[in-house]
Amino acid sequence: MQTSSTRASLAVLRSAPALLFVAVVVLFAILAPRFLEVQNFANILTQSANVAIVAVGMTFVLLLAGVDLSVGAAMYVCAAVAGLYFKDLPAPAAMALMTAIGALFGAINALFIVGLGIAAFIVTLATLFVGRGLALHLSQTKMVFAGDPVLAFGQGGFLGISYAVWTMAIVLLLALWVQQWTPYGRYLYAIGADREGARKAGIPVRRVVFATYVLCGTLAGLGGFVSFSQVAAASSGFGLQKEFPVIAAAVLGGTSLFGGRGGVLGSVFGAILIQTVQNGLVLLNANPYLYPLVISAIIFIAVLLDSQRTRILARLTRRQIRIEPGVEARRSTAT
Amino acid sequence: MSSARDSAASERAGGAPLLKVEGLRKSFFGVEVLKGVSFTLEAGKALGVIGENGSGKSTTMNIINGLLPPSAGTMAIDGRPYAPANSKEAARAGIAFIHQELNLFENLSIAENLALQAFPRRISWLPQIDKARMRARAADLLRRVDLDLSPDMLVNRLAPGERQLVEIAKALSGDARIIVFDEPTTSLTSREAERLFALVAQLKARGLGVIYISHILEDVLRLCDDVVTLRDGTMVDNRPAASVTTGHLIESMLGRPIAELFPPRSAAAPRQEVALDVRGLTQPGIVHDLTFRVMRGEIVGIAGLMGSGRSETARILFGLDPALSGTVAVNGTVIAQRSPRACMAAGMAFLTEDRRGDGLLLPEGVLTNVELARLADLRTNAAAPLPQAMLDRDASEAARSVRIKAHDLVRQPVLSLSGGNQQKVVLAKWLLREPAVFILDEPTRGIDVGAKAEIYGLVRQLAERGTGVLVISSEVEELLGVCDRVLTMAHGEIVAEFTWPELDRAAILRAAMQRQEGAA
Amino acid sequence: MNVTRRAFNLGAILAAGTVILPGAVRAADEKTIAIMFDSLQSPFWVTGFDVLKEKAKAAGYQPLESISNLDDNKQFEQVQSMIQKKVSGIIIVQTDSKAVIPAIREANKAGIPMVHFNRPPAESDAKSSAVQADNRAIMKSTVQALVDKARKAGGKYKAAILIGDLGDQNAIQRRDGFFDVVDQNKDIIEVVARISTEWNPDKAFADLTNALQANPDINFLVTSSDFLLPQIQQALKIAGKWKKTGEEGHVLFAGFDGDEGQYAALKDGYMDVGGVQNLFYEADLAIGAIEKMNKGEEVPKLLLDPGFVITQETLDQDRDKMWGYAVWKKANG
Amino acid sequence: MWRFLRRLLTSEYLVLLLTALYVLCLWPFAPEIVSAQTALEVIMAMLPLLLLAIGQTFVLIVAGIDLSITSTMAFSSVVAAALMTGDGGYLAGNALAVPVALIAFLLIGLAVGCANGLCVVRLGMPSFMVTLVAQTFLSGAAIWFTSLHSTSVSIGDLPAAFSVIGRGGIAGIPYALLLCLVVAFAAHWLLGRTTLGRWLYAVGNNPRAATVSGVPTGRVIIIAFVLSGFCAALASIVYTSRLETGTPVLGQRVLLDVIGAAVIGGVSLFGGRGKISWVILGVLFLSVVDKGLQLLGLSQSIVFAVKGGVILLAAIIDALRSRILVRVAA
Repeated sequence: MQTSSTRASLAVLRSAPALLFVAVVVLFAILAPRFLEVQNFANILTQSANVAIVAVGMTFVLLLAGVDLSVGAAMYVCAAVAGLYFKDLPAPAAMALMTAIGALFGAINALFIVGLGIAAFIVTLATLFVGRGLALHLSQTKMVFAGDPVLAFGQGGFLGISYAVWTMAIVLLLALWVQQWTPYGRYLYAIGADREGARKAGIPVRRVVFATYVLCGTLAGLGGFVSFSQVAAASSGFGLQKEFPVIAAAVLGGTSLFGGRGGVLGSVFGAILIQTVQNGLVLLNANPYLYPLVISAIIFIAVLLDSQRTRILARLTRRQIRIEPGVEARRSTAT
Repeated sequence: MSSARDSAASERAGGAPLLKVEGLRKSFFGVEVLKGVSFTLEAGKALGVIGENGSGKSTTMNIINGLLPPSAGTMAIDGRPYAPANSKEAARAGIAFIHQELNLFENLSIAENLALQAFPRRISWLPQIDKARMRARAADLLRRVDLDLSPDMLVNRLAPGERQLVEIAKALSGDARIIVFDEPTTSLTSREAERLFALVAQLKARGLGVIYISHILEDVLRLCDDVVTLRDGTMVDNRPAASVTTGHLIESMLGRPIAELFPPRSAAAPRQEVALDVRGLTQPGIVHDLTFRVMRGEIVGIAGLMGSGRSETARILFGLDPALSGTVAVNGTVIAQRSPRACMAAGMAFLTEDRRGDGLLLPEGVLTNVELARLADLRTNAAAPLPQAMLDRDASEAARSVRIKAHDLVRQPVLSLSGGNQQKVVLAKWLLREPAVFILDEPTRGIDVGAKAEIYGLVRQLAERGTGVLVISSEVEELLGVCDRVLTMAHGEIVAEFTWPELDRAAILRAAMQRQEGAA
Repeated sequence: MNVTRRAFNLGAILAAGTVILPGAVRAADEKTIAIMFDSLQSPFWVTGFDVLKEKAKAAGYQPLESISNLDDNKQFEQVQSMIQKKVSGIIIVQTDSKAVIPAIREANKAGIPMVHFNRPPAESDAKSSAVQADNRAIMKSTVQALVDKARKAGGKYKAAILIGDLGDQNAIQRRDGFFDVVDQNKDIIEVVARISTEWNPDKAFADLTNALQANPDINFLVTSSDFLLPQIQQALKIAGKWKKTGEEGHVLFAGFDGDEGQYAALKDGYMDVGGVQNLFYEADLAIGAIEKMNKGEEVPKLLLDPGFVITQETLDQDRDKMWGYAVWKKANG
Repeated sequence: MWRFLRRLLTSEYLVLLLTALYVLCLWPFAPEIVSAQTALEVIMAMLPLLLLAIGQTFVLIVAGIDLSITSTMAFSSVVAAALMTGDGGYLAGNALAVPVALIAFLLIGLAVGCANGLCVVRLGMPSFMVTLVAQTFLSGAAIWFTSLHSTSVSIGDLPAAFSVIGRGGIAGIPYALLLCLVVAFAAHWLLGRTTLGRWLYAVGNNPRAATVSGVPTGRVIIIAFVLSGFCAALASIVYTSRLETGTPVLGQRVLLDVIGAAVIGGVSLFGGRGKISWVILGVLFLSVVDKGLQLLGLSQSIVFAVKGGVILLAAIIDALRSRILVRVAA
């Protein structure tokens, strides 16, 4: 039973996150004159890159109905090792090193989660502590500085776009490809929707889950690299509680914590939205006390829109038994 | 692949049957559940397999599917020994299963579901799905099952019947030569079922072998060339469909005349007080203008195909789903704001069709489950202490009265009980409240014959104590056996009413299958 | 059920043992000092922690460490543990000036002297001593020195300040010190960006970049802590404003703390003025205060480290007082 | 030997044994760990954590999660402190200051819990996001509020009648301990002996079955969040009076400890499973681990690593335990 008005509201709800983004942009554009400049958007993208990259890995984990609380700790471990022992590595090598350490970190998580069947929440909570402890131990809690090649990566760019944004774009494209075009990506959704059914359908569930935590660790390492190249130094607070903005970005982008729903594009979008608000507030020279209030309000609106959308979609797509006179058949609207 | 098929064809020419099963036996923990089952399936033929739940049908099928190894006996495909170690090997041997519970992923597209086992690739070293090929293949398969849908459509937008057809398409995608249908029509509308039957005929014509398992005996007789009947793990009958009637089949299935399964009807006529009075219940797209009554002490059945609105009616009556208009009264009092709590307060009880999903707290014990519905009646503050001793006593009493078999009523999780005992737990939960109106949706689904008979007896007893009972069932025999009156639903309306002793199976089914006027 | 009962009883006995058994307290054969920080987030605290440990060892004490992770309640419990260890004294960095008072009272009760390092407690009847850099004053003179340079160079200035965590008193005092001076000089200085860093380098970098985007003409920059220098350098470099004094596009820049980064930035000519906390002096004051209190001498409630301001011009003559220089020298030979 | 180990592993009170084992291991290195003083301090340290964990347990039982408890504490702490502080508080010097402030604590806790619950139930938002937003918002609001009422970053000078709650006691038993005992008993009783308790478990186990069986599912979930907010307010009272200060960063770091303690005790994150006695043991375990690390005076890095290792170890043992239980049942 769809009338034109419900269909209109459905259309609005479908594009709710985009509309919210537009609303935020328009608001800031009116209030802050320099907000709309191209360079400012480049800044926003550059600054959201590290969270966005980690959020891509987190999205894959969330699609499986898992969670990884240890991403911030993994970032810190990667930065500490790279900054302490491999300071003179050229940027690509440093990047490879940090992603490799991240992958190792993820593999340890995966080992406990898949091998011993312990809840991901507990495993990653524990590795969060162990990881931070390890990094603090390595750095003796001192600030770890990035090497010059890494700094150059953070400052430089290609075709006027910073390397961080290029990295984010490449990760996003690759992740989109993996998500949409590879068997692995499709398995993620299948397992997230029905783990037992996936097993019955012959999907290598354990291998996929293992790979996903490794991937999440890998991207945490890469995100750590991008962040490290930007902030130039890792103090004991590097990556601290990063798991919250990362998960928030994913959920904001429409990924469900219960698995099987969402995708990486939305997560990157969520990260950019949060950073846009942050950026706008700075450009407004707003009272710093208001930052958390405004940001939480906007996240609230986004989550509210998403939940209402899900509800209404569920109601509208409910199975019809009767064909009521005067109402179009379901088929025509479903396609 | 093609060479394999050629050789198979040549062997078939040699006269070996497509599938030959001989002397299958299976024991669990020393209990023999399958005591020698033998049959053959020829190419281009359909074999019906019938039997009550627990008769050994699913064990047989699990053995064929490679999920269970037989304790004894052999199988052969095209004359070559066939002993699958798992379902993958079964699939490789050309056997495909269409299960009653569909195994589709709602968040994936039709094409993806069809290709999930082996996504096509364009370049062998690059794990990239060749979407064009996947789509083309899916379109081809959909055409073969006569389903006019875009392969890119997400499965969660499909009607149950369409999902069933997708599942069949999935079976066809594996180049299957034997397709096993396990209760394929339970979730189909009559039109969809017709479509399925045509498809089965097509498959046969193409030289595939079909094993068809169903409770709907008419369908079995209509579709199949031979019918195998199982009872208590033994094959009691195996003969051409042309030579039997449904009456024969039922008797050989039960091993006794149908009547014994059901409790005797009470001699006394139903009382004249109205227990449940439903008027003009309408919810657009779901049900239309339902009006009926259930007297105290009367058992009324609702027949209808899946998708006729019978289960939806029950949910609306119990306040779980909304209705646009209409009234529901219990013992003469209209329930103003229908919600499960309000309906329970008025004296309603509701045993849902999904026992595990809607009925039970699986990790909890029997008593906790039985007491749950009672809690709403305690006319005290929710934070006030529970009359624990009284609750436990009553619940144990109720559990005993329905003869739940569990070694520990407190600690054993109901998860570990058999289906019949689980259902008795749900029954006990509602009996504890002495309901004035009891709605039972598929009360015997997935339950063995013994438990079935017990449940019928309990329902009858309940009615004799003055409860108005509404039984919804897809098994017409069940309604014939227990009900005093049967309402038939189709496309959300009551289309016929029959009163005992004029309950006529054929008439009920005919009414249930009628089409909605004006439907495209 | 038997199994559970029995295991439970066993466990209960063991647990009860932990409560009832009178502990065989280890003979206090060595003197210890508790060094209790709330975090080690910046080089200032890390170096302070190390310097305190070294000075304690030099004075013949075994240092015991604890970090509360900005949790005053956890620190209160840690203080109790240290009292139980019968330390000779406690040097503490609390997060909140008021929330530490109960901990001081506990120490008073046990007769253990307590010295607050760099953050004094709020007014109360509890007895302790505090060693502190005069944040507001040092920041005032630092910013004043920067303003003087600005006046000398002439022109109008757009200013930005990186503020610390709004929940941290030192951050607040430094911010206030900044505004004390800037508000007096509104004729040439307009504050266009107040960047709330929450002591988070990530945020500092991002928001400074944003501020430079909104106001590309920022040419007067003050940070509340040197530990954000790497991020500031990075952000300025990207904006093309990391220039030495005298070069085109140089930003008048002041730091605070006096760490090795500050020394390097002053030496290389990127920073104009630095506010320095005299860490060595503060550590000596702290250990000395504990020894005095243990001898029963009266120690003033507040031992002020006046700190000092260092500029490119005074760098060579004053650098030996600068703790960051010592660290820098060690690292760079 | 194997049988004995199996018995130990399958015991519901395994965590208690782990605690004892941990104490035994540390004994040679920090003899003070076995003393009445330590026991008392561990108990005192446990109390507010326990209050929080008990509140969290209600939410976990209905398959939710409450991340907002720490900022609920912080916000109620500064608001109540602003009411009663001698330093320009609204009710400074008034005899009613303390009772009104106590009511303020509780009202804020209840209100936050109620708002969380309503968002989850009526608006259908995931509890993780709702309470994460509440956390960010309230912590920002608490800092802002403080800046309006105090020149520094916290609000001190609280009346003696208030701070006595955190430190005083009757007959040597601290008030905080009494409060905690009352709450623990009440929670235990509520979960085990009342209709509401049954409903909480039912909703967590299977919300659909609960609804069909006449459980007011929505209301029960809201109540769980309200109870969590209430417990957070009680914990805030204990913390605030112990520190004699209303601070907007109160308990900022204990969130994962609280959830971790509940889960280590055996409360399921997926709902329907949890007992107060388990939670007490989980909190005891983490508190003893913390205390031991404090007494050793180790560096921060080792503290982190040990803590993580211990959590992981507990989880591994728990996984082994469930495997054995499955094998025993089969």
